[in-house]
Amino acid sequence: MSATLSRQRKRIADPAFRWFVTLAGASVFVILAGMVIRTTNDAWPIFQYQGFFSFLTGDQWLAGSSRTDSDFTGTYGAWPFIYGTLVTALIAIVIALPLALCVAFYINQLAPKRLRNPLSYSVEMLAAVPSIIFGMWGFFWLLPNVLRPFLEWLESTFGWINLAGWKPFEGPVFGSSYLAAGIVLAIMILPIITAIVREVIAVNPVDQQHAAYALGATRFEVMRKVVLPSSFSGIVAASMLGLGRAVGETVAVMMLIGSTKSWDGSLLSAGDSMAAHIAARFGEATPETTKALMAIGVVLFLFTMIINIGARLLVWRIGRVSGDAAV
Amino acid sequence: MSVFDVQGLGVAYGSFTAVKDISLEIPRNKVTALIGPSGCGKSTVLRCLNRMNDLMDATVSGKIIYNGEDIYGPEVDAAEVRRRIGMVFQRPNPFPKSIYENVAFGPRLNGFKGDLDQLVEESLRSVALWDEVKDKLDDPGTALSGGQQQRLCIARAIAVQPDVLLMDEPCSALDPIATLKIEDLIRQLESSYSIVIVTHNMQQAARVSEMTAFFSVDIDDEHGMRTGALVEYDTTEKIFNNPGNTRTEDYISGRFG
Amino acid sequence: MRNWRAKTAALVAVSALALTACGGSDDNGDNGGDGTKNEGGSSLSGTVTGAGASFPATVFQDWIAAYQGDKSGVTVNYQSVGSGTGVEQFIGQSIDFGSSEEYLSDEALAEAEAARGCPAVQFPVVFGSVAIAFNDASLDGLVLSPEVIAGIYSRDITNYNDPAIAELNPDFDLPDQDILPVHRSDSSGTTFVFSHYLNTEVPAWADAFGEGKEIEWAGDTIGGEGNEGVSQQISQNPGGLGYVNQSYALELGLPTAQVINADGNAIAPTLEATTAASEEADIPDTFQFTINGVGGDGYPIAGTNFILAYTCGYDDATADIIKDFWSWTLTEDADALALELGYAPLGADLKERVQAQIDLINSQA
Amino acid sequence: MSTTDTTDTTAKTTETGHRSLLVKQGNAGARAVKNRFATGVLTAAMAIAVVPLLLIIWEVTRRGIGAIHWDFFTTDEPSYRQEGGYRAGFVGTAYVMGGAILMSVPLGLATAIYVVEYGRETRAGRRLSDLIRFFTDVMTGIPSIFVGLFVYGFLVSSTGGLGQGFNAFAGSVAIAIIMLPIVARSSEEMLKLVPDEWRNASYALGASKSRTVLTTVLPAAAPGLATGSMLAVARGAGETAPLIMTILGSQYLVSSYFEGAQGAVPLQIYRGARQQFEAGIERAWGGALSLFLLVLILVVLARWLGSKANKLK
Repeated sequence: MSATLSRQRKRIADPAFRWFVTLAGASVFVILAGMVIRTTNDAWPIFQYQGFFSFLTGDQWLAGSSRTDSDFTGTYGAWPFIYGTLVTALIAIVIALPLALCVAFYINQLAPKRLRNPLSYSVEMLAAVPSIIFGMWGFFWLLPNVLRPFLEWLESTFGWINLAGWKPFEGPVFGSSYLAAGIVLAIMILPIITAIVREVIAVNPVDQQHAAYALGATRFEVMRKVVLPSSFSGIVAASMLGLGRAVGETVAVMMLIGSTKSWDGSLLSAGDSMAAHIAARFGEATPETTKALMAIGVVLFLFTMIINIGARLLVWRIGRVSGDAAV
Repeated sequence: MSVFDVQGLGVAYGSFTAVKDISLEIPRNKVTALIGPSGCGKSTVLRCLNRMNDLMDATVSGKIIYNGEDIYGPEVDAAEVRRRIGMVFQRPNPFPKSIYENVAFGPRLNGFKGDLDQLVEESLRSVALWDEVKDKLDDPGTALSGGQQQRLCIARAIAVQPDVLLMDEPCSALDPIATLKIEDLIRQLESSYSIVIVTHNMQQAARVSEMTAFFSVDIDDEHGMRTGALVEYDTTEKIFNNPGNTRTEDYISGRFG
Repeated sequence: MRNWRAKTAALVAVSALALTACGGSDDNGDNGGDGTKNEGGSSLSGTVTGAGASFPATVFQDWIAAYQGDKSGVTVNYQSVGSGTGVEQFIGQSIDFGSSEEYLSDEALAEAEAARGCPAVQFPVVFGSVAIAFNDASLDGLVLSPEVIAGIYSRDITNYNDPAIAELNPDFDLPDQDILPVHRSDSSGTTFVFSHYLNTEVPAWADAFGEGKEIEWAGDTIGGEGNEGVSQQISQNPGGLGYVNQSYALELGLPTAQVINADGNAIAPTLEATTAASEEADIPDTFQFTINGVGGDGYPIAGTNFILAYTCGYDDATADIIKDFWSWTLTEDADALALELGYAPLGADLKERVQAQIDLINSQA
Repeated sequence: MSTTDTTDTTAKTTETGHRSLLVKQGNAGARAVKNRFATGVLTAAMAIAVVPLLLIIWEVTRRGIGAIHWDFFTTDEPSYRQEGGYRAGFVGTAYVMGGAILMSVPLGLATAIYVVEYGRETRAGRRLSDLIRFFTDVMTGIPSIFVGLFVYGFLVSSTGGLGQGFNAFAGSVAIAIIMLPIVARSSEEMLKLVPDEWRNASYALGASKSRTVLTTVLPAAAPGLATGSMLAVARGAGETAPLIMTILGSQYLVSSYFEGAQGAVPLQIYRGARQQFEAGIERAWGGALSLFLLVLILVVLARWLGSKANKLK
């Protein structure tokens, strides 16, 4: 009697558990779809009013004050913010990725054994430090003490550079700038990327490294030709996570980018990013502006999608070539 | 004429002394087997012969004279040592690359300038793998069977044309048939290479080697220390038929406790 | 060290004076009413939540702390999330009261009424001003006219030795220094007060930039996030010039400009000047007003803050706290705190009118 | 290349007539130089990376240490210029994080269980797993401010939303959405590490799939799962932007979870750093320091659990 009962319970429990975890898995879609539908729905009147393409490419942003879904009075060209997001995130990843790779390899391959654990603990801890702390430190300490002199030096030394009309280091120097925000973002995402890359190369089979050493490979060659290729997908994933954080970072960028609604080729000039603009304007937004900010949010979301899809394709393509087992 | 002259070798990992006071001469172009119970330090000694122990933060004392030079000499580059003294590991460890690239890996590193295709073919032929894989050189090396993988690893090691081959229990992960094939291969390679093999399989040592070194563990109950030591080193025939030491005899005859 | 301590001390003295000045006319009317309310207040308990403008946040915070000090069980939670959010959340019913530098338009009032089912009330509670601050301490007291300020922010005037500035400051040894105008990068009531001032005083500004909580700034100006961000930008950039909340400039002891008002007087951003400005304002019955054309001794870049509440829909406990708290902010204790922090309290007449509005809260329940 | 010398063999042979180990063959010299150069670069990179991070720790500690004393944790902050502490923020953060953990950890764990244990069974399941994995990656990259906007529109706002108003629950939902993909992805990696032999052993004893997962796989992976969740908690606890739109903030202790605006440490830091009074600014740095220490504790705890996991293996 009790045996059949428990068997019965088992027969119910097993499918029930299966349904539960399947639903949980599907919840990701529900939440994501909910977010997309809800925000797109809110942003829709703005896209209709402005035109999606001109929303992306227009470089004038004037918030309007309509209280309804019609009679909009603003002009919504989000290009300056899109540009600012791209430039700062790019600066961040260009600085942080090579450094992160070096640091991860240093910790994993070069550091004295007894230092490895403390070092990787520290990296992990720093990866979890709230971005507001990076923002405060960047703005109150790094900007006046280090970045300003550095940017001034850049301007006076490389200000003349002119690449077919593009002057990356043209003055004047205000301190707050794309470059300042990018550098602080780089410092912020460095431990994030390092932590993951370190973990990825730590699980790289020691057997294979030893095989390469036994063939007379130098330490550098082992890293370059054995560890690096088979960690490729992990490194891409780490970079994408870092890039995602850089693209979506709000508080730190808001404090350092200088927030102007114009855009400029010079890395030393002030600009604005999508996430920072949303956060800075949300507090005083009229209903019309709120919809326009939602529209920026939707574009930001599309960005994350594109980055992730791009990463997937990259991992898949190069993974095939390099024989990366993790693909 | 010996290829290695090991003099008073001791290895410690941190405060743990793995082996101490090992001295033996390893003959050229012969197969030398290192046998003994687990923990006796035979693999540790093997890994010293091409400085693989450097990777494990081992402290090495004593000398290992290779062709008249101490491989732990201050000017000596470990990578150079390993280029001359190849190694095959316990578990087959091909790179996650194609069969061809696995074999070509070492020569490419060394800036090999000759006909790489030919070198790959020769290497694979000398481990009797060529006929099995010649039509699928682009397949991943990891797709081969365990025995094939191990032969691929041997091919990879000899493709850099080393002087010595070290083998760390090369058959322990293989089935009996694959094991026999590897043993055949070892005997064939003997004419061109000096081979040092670590094995826990005494029959294997008896089958493939001319010289055998028997290691055992010295247990210091007072300090709870277990240190590997060389008990006896002689021709394989003598070790197996007429050992000079009772510990060797106990081990060979299976009475070891 | 900063010299704000000294300034605060001076300020307290000033506020004491101001109190005795306006206290006389205040005694008879309101205090009696407040007395009865406070007796009822001893039985108050609960939490009310308000949100909105950051412009008066400093004084609101101290008011709440002082008000709650002798009333256990009562919590007034005010968050300075920005007046836009304050208004929207007020209309959206997610908070009990809102606050904004800009009065609610008839359209917004209608929307609020439709959402709640009864009219909303709005009333001013405090005045404040916006100071022009410099990087260079030697410029403290520099005289600027609205035209010059507009010229600086539209980048027509780019150097401190510009003839237009020199003309206003014959006694100043003006440095040859490029001006870097700093503005708020977040949308804010401070920007509204500042741009509203230029918009009403300088036609060229009105044509090019207009007014608002955020406007399209000229190129080569730079933004700072919050008052803190602006003051950091000012202090980090030689030649930096920016506008900040007066209470902020006072606390940090920033060097500030004197601004020429409608009567042609150069006025420093002091408390008396702000109080004077508030008395200049002509306030309609609807309380839909801005402070324009300040003359006399009044500092011209001044603004106010409106509290938004409903005439129905609160439970009794909540309504009692809202009414009791805002009535309390009209008392002398509250005035003293406001003055200490660099805000000007309402005059006696205005207080009576505001009390009438407060009494309307939840009256249609 | 300059060190390459194969002609001058007489001087470079050993007594036994062999080529000396000191003679670099072919490209060996260049390779050794490259190796040394790379070692230098890596070490320099490490130094460059460590400096700013040390500076951050130093600055946060220097400016924040003065604010941290007993009162900091037991009193509220009535006004920035007066004495006070971050009690409201700590309690609020505990409320918000408690709810967020209860929502995100079971859901994320179940998602990972689906992907690893059930999704591999069928073709359709594999495709669904791939999609789930892809979209969790997308979710990881979603800016937190976007999550805040969504939860505000969905739960808080009464114009078009559910009109719940600001409360700790809305904050929990937002933080849970941010934590969910982190928990799901890290749990997935941990579950994958459990060897199939263990699962098979459990099946061999007649256990059902759900029983195998619950009694064999999960306990085996538990320390690793805890590590992933801790790191997600560390990430969630520091979020600022979405909280502005969901819990609003409060300087005073709020005891209700579903009623009324709630405070949080990051919000108090954010507002405290933006105003003019020294005391409030110092407390903001103190808040930053305590957040930093909280993260430190979580990471050390996670690592400790992780090392226990390694010992099990």
